[in-house]
Amino acid sequence: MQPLSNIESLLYFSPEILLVIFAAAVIILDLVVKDRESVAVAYLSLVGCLCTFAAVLFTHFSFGDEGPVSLFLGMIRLDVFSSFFKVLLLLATAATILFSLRSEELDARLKGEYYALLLAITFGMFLMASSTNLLMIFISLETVSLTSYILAGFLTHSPRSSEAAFKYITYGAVASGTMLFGLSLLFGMAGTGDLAQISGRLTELLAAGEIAPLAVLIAITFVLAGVGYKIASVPFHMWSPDVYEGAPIPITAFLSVASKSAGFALFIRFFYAGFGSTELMQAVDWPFMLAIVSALTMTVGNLAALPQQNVKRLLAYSSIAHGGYLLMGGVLLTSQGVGAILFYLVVYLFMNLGAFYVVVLIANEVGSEMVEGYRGLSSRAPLVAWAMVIFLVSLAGIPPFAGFFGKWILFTAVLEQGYYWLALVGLLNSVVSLYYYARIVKAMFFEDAGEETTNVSFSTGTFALLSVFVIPTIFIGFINIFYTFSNISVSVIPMQ
Amino acid sequence: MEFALKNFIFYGFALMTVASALLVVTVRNIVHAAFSLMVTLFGIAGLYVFLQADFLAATQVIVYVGGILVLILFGVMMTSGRLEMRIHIERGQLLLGGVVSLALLTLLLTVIANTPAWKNLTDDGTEFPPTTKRIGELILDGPFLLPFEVVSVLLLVALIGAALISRKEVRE
Amino acid sequence: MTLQHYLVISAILFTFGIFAVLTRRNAISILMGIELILNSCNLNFAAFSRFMTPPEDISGQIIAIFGIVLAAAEAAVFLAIILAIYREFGSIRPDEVDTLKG
Amino acid sequence: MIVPLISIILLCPLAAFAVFGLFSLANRRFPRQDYLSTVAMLAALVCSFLLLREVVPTPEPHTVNWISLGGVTFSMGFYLDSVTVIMLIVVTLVSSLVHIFSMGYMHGDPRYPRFFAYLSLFSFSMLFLVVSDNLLGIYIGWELVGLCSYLLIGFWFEKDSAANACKKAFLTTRVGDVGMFIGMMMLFTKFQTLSLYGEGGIFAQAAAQLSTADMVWLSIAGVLIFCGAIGKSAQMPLHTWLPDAMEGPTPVSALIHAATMVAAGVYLTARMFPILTETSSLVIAYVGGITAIIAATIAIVRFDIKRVLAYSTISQLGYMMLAIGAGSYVAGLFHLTTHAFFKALLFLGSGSVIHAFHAMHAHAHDDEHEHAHEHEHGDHDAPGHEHGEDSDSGHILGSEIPPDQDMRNMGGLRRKMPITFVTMLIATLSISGVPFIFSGFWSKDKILAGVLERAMEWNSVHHYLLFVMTLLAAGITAFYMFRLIFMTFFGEPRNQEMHEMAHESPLSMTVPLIVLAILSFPVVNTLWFNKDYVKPPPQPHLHAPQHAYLAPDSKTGGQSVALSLFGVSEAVAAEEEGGHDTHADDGHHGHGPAHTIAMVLSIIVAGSGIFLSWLFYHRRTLSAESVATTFRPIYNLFWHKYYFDEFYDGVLVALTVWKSRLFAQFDGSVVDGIVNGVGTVTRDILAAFVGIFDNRVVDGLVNRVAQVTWAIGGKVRRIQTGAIQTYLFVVLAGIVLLILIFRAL
Amino acid sequence: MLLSLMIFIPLLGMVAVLLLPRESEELIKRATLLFTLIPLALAVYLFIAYDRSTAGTQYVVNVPWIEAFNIQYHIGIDGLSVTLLLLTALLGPICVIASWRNIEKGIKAYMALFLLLETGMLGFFAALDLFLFYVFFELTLLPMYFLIGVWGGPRREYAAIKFFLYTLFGSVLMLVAMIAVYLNSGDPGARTFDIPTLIALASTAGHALNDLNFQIWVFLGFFIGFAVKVPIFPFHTWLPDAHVEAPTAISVILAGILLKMGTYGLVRINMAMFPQGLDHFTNGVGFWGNSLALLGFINIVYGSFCALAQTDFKKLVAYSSIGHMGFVILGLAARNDSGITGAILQMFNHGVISAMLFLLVGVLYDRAHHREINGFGGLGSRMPIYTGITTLAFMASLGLPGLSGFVGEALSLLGAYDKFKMLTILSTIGIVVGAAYFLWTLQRVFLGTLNPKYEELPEINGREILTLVPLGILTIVLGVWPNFAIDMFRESVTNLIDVLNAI
Repeated sequence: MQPLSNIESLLYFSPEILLVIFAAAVIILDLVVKDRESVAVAYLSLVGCLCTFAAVLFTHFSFGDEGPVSLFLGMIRLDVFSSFFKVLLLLATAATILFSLRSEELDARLKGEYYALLLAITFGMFLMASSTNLLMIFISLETVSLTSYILAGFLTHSPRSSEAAFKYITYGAVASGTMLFGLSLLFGMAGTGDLAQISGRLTELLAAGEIAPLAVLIAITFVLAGVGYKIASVPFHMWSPDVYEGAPIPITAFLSVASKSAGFALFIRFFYAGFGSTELMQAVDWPFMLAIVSALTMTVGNLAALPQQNVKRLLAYSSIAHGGYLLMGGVLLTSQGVGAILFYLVVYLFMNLGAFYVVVLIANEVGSEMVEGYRGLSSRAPLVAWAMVIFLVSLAGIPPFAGFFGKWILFTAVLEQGYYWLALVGLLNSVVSLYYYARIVKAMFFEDAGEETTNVSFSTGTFALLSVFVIPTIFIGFINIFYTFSNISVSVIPMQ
Repeated sequence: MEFALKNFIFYGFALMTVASALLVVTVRNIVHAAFSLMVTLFGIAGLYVFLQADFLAATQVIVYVGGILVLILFGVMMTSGRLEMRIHIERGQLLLGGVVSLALLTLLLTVIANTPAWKNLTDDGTEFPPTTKRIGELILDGPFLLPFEVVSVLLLVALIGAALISRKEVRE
Repeated sequence: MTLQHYLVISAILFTFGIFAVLTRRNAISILMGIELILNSCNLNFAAFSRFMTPPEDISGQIIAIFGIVLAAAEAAVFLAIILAIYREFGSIRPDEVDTLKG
Repeated sequence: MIVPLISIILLCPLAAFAVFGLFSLANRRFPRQDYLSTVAMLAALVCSFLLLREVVPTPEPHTVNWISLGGVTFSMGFYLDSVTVIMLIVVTLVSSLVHIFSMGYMHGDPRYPRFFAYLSLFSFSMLFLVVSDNLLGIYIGWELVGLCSYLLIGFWFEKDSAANACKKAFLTTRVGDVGMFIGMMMLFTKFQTLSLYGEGGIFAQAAAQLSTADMVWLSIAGVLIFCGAIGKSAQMPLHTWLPDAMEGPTPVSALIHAATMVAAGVYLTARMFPILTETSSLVIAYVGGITAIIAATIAIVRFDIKRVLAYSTISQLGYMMLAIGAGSYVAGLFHLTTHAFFKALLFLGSGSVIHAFHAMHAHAHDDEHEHAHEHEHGDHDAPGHEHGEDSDSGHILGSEIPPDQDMRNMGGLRRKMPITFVTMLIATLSISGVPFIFSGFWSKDKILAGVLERAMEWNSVHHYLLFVMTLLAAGITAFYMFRLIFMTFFGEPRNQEMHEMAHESPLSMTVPLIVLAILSFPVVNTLWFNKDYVKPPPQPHLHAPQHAYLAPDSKTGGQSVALSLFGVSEAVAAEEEGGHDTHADDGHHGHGPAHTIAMVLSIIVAGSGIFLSWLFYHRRTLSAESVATTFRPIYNLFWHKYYFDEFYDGVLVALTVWKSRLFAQFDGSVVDGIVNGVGTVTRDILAAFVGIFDNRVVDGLVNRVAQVTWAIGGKVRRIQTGAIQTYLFVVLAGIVLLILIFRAL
Repeated sequence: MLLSLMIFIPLLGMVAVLLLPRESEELIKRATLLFTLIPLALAVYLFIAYDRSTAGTQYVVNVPWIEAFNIQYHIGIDGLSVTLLLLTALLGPICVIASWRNIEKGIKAYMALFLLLETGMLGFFAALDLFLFYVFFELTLLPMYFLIGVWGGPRREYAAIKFFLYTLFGSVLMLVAMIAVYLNSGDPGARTFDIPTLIALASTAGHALNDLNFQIWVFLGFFIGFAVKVPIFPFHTWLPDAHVEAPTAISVILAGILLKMGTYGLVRINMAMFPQGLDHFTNGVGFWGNSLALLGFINIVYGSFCALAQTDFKKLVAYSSIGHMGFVILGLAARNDSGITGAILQMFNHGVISAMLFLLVGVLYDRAHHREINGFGGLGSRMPIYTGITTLAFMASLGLPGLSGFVGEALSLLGAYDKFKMLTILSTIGIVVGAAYFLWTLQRVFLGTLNPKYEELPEINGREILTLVPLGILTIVLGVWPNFAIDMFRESVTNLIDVLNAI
């Protein structure tokens, strides 16, 4: 199938275009609206998300039957995989916008830029999910990264936020520099930037003895540094606790969900399309490398989460651990594995965003991000406390909540490929994880608030938004939608 | 003879690049490091010329030397004052960093040495047409249109972001 | 002037960059290291473009150009953040910016 | 008629228990409950007599499926042979009399209704045990009587001594029961049934299937089953609970700890008669014999009237065991019956004495136990709360025998309490084996004769030895029983104050005494003199020792199976069976030489026992004290129940000095020390160890894992130094490591 | 349909309770009682209507649920499940009544969680789909965690999280095993979680599930999952803590039902599905061949001795549970008629008896506010009815014939002796020690002189008696007439033994 030309592609690029347009519109609106308390920009960005969502659906269904297409002469690809991630990312963005509306951390005067940046980062993530060219991959990654640095350091009056941004950018720059070096090696070996051709070229060259497996190994590892830093896998995870703790809570939520999802989109596409051939894997057993990385990631994430006192930081480590679980699906090279990742990402979106939303609410009302701040919440705000319980328990992977079904599918896929040790490590980790989730539950339910016993009341809108996360977290597992995810994943697994 | 001279100049540039880069990472004075970096960047630009990437070389000089380096010097001025020009280095860190860097270098050199595909590719001195026009075509009517447009968004974001973050106290 | 020459230079630059990033206790020096890394990448792309692809294919060079642009953008943001750090912490020594840890 | 009658027998006490038990639980009085309970018992008694006519020579069990599994069925049912009927009569009779006695004795006790409920439950359980046709049923009844014993010993549970005694009784017997249960498991595994009788019953199967190779197995099974009897019948080495059980009300001692429950062990052993082998028989006989002697010698030096009787009971039970073990089935059971009556009588009589003394004592020491004021009318047996667990160790720990039970406070009561005196005297004559007109003579004589006969037949040293033991025990029995009588009823009152207060008991108490006294004459035991009424079952697995077969009329209870195993033709076996009626214990009719010798010896021994006792305690020609001084070591041996108490006290105290107070509770006797010692060591050390082990090691291990996990979490956390260059180092080192590792792979 | 109704009525009740205002506590309690009485009525109906003559499952509902994994909502009952369903449904209202006055705060949440718990338990015993089974298994965790953690004693947090972590640890291993079974059940697309189908496949020669090695590993996975729940040494240490800290009613559920979930799982999954795996661990040859029985033995003796060492009344009862569950394991290891029947009976009986014991401990605790055995004394004269009922429960628990505890224990031992002679004989130590600690407790608490502190201790009240009487009656009925229960599952056991013998 021929890639579409630049002009032909434009129509199918409408979601991204819309995002950019709305980002610009937000900035302009912000300049126009003088009222600092106005929430117009937020709603405009929400409308932007909605329009983009419509556009995503439109582009998806206009090509739904004919299969995936390459756009812009092979730079990006429009397929069900990218559409899936676009929807997911839009959900995360919309949720973040709603969180930000409620958050009291953010400077009201900067919200124009804030929402514009949110839309811009979504734009970058869209590209991450659909890039098929080394250059596009790098540019989209950089777009997302740069925007993230800025968002993480958005609280200009907060040293923690600045520190987060500083660490983030230092870390990110080195990681992406390393990745770029790896990409250059790949480019040098394959002589092309097109992901689809790299696999074939490398295979040929390896077979001909023209390149050493070590070269491929180094290239893969260097690339992994960039991708791994996006999904916060060990040993590229170390920025994330600090950044998550320092960044504004909505941004933390956004990074932990959207950034990770986009990272996984990139990861899957890159590794499956670029290094998915059997010969390549014989030369460099990267699935095994990833399996080890995955095991390390979840273990380190969970263990480090154990002693945390700051809920945001705790959730950061938890998010690292979840990255480890997700990576398991990545090592399998099966549509089940990828399908499991996709499904888990959906589940993770709801439960993790939900948990962060509660963190936002508590930070607003109680003014604390620490576990102690959650004491006695069960009597002060029972509904919120119970919602938090549901999110946390789901994160721990206990039935009947969605998190369990996510893990279930993931582990089934892992076991199907005979990775018993990996599954066992993962499951034992989920036992460990229960402990620190339970610490929050303990604080909320088993401990008294001390002198502060006043009830915390929340608006109806808060509960409505909360239920948007609670309901899927409870019921998503019971819906019969697994096939869909396996089918989606097939479109990115060319070799099988 | 011409060939030899070319070689000589090449090695000169190469040496200049590497040596100045070494200074960049070793000198204790930040301003000196910045100037060494300038030399490195120039050296690389020279190497680009040898690679017959004329547009690239020009961009390197304009953007890096003209933009980034100035930016860095501004940064130095704004943060270090006159007293804090010295860069702190700690011995243990130096050792660990050195080991890791050395290991990486060894790995990379091993790869470079052991990749047949990259061996024996000598610059035979063939002249290629200037690249500027082709680059323009490829960027505006070729596969690089999209990256170009995306980069524009990225630059906009960087612009906004840099302004946002570096502005002084938002709350007076 | 073989490909390997360029690759070796680039490898050395990359390593120097890494070394700088790891050892220099100064945010701006770290930025310099990062610039070295990015330059080494660009040099790689340019060299590969010259030797590994057909003469008419100059995509490697174009990637290098984009690399320069990205490096510029990154440097700008980096410096902005360094300024913010300087403002908040009064120092740009990375080891002094460590309130978030554990 | 069998099933309905037995059902009535069982249901009467059960219904009484069910109805009155619920009432008494709430301390509500059901009107005329005592009478109704007694009437229920009497009804059962009548039915038992009616059953006499229903006995057939070869009875079949009447069963229902109790537990039916896919492959196995546990049935429950009745088996009625002559022994069953006799046991039924004994139990219902004694129980009825004890009911009546209790109406007087327990009158005024705050838990009076409950007492009767317990008695009913006990009667039901005992009857159930007796009529069961299978081991499971017996075991059920067995444990239930144990429960009742527990409840009744601890009836006055406010007393610590009673509380201890009941626990001890239950636990000690349970040790034996476990042995019995293991035996049952062995039998069940072999035969897939626990029914004893009928086609597929254990006896039939054992007779048909077992070969000589199985004899060891069968012996072990037999001994294990006998373990149950050891516990319940208070045989060595598990006998120590019975003296303590005297903490219960005296009617209970009479019913449970003299007449019925403790005899259940003998009954069980008799029931298992068909599967006893030579070895297990000998074990049983020796256990019985040693028990008989040891208990008798201990009884000589007791001063607590109830304890004397308790040791006497142990001794007599040993006697019965010995009889069964020596093959004298009929004699053993005969003695069981006679003993039931005269020992119940003795206990009730002692109860009567205590009752007489107690009213005074309660008066005199009212202030001492006013905290037990609710018992001031009912607490006959144990007026003092201050006394220790075991009165017999009083010698060491100071006088702790309740004064109203201390024979040293008695004397000359025969004039004050003529009925009690006469009836008790009859019983004593009976138990001492005074010839011809007392039932005890006949049953004891039958045992002696049986043992001697077997000894002669088999030419067996074991049995000669056993015979000597029997004889010795008989003599000592006569001695200490008359010592009791002399000390209590003759001579001058030793405690004038108490003597003044003593009085004859009310009618409700004396009538049972009189009835039981009548029953101590052999006329009422006619059934036992009917040779054909009770027949010993065959013992196919019991063989005389090899050499015995050389003798011309050498045969044992040997039936065809046993003989055929040795190659003797069935015809010969059948002939011999017909010719000799197989048994040694048909003493009453067969006046063989053994019988004559035994009778003469027993009379001599009993006579000398009584004579010595007369010399010591009535005439006082001989001074017990001086003899005791002369034979101080032996006296001490008896007094300290063979010295093991000091030994164990010493050892155990040394072992657990920190628990010394606990050892004050220790009972004094030989094995008591062992049992308690083991019990305490187990409880305190092992259990504590296990408890600590559980806390520290098992739980600790888990907690350790948690700690380590946590610690690693802390370590991982420490890598997160907050300095960005550390992070970068980790990244790059990680990259290098990953590459190196995978390059190596 | 009936079965589904029974399972989900408590869930409905939970929703209803949640909708009630927090202040109307009486209403909440009554509603909860109602929503637990309905399942009881249904369970009784099922118990009566159940066709005892067949081993097949009855009242089956089988509808597809998650088709991608061939997961079905498949429920049904056989004799074993209906017995335990009855137990669960019976303890439900009893616990509600027992909680009537004792729960002071958050009655609404308490009752809602309790109802959720009941749904989980009922569903677990009825599930015939492995996935459903697991979901219900885990569904009980969360409510239990809160019920212990919020309404428990002073160390409730520790106990709750310990319980949670232990069980989760076990269940993740179970999850691995379960997925392994699923993956080996057929080609992609033809895989199934259906328990009956899997049982059939596992006994089909040549099938992947029939492989000995596979069965051993999967057996182990499931076993550890259930062993934590049972609990089997050395996974038992959560139990004493959980029991001591949990409120009375929750202890009752914990001991009465949750422990049974473990043994039920062993029967339903480990034994029926992996007969070869079972054979490996119970064939009596070598260490592994004796291992299951060994665990049973250790549980019995160890639990009993630990109980002996306790001075906390509730802890004592908790350890006694460990000992008694050992008989179940021993009986199951024997895998013959009497062994399995004994084990199942013991499950039911222990459910009844331990429920009584915990209720009784609760009664005392409510009055004296401590549970130190040595701190009482002579209560027998002060509280005769209470003492009577306690004696009944103790006697039943220590295996007095005529009461239900005996039958199960005796049958288990009889069955086990057939295979494991020495271990069974050693296990009988547990009988003696069991008697020892109960009697000793009885003595220390009820006998002897009345502790003057407790002269005014009120007698057990009507509400408490109401909770105990049904259990007491069951104890007696089952002790006198065990066929009453055995009739229910005789065919199922026979069927199971046929499967076990078929290998």
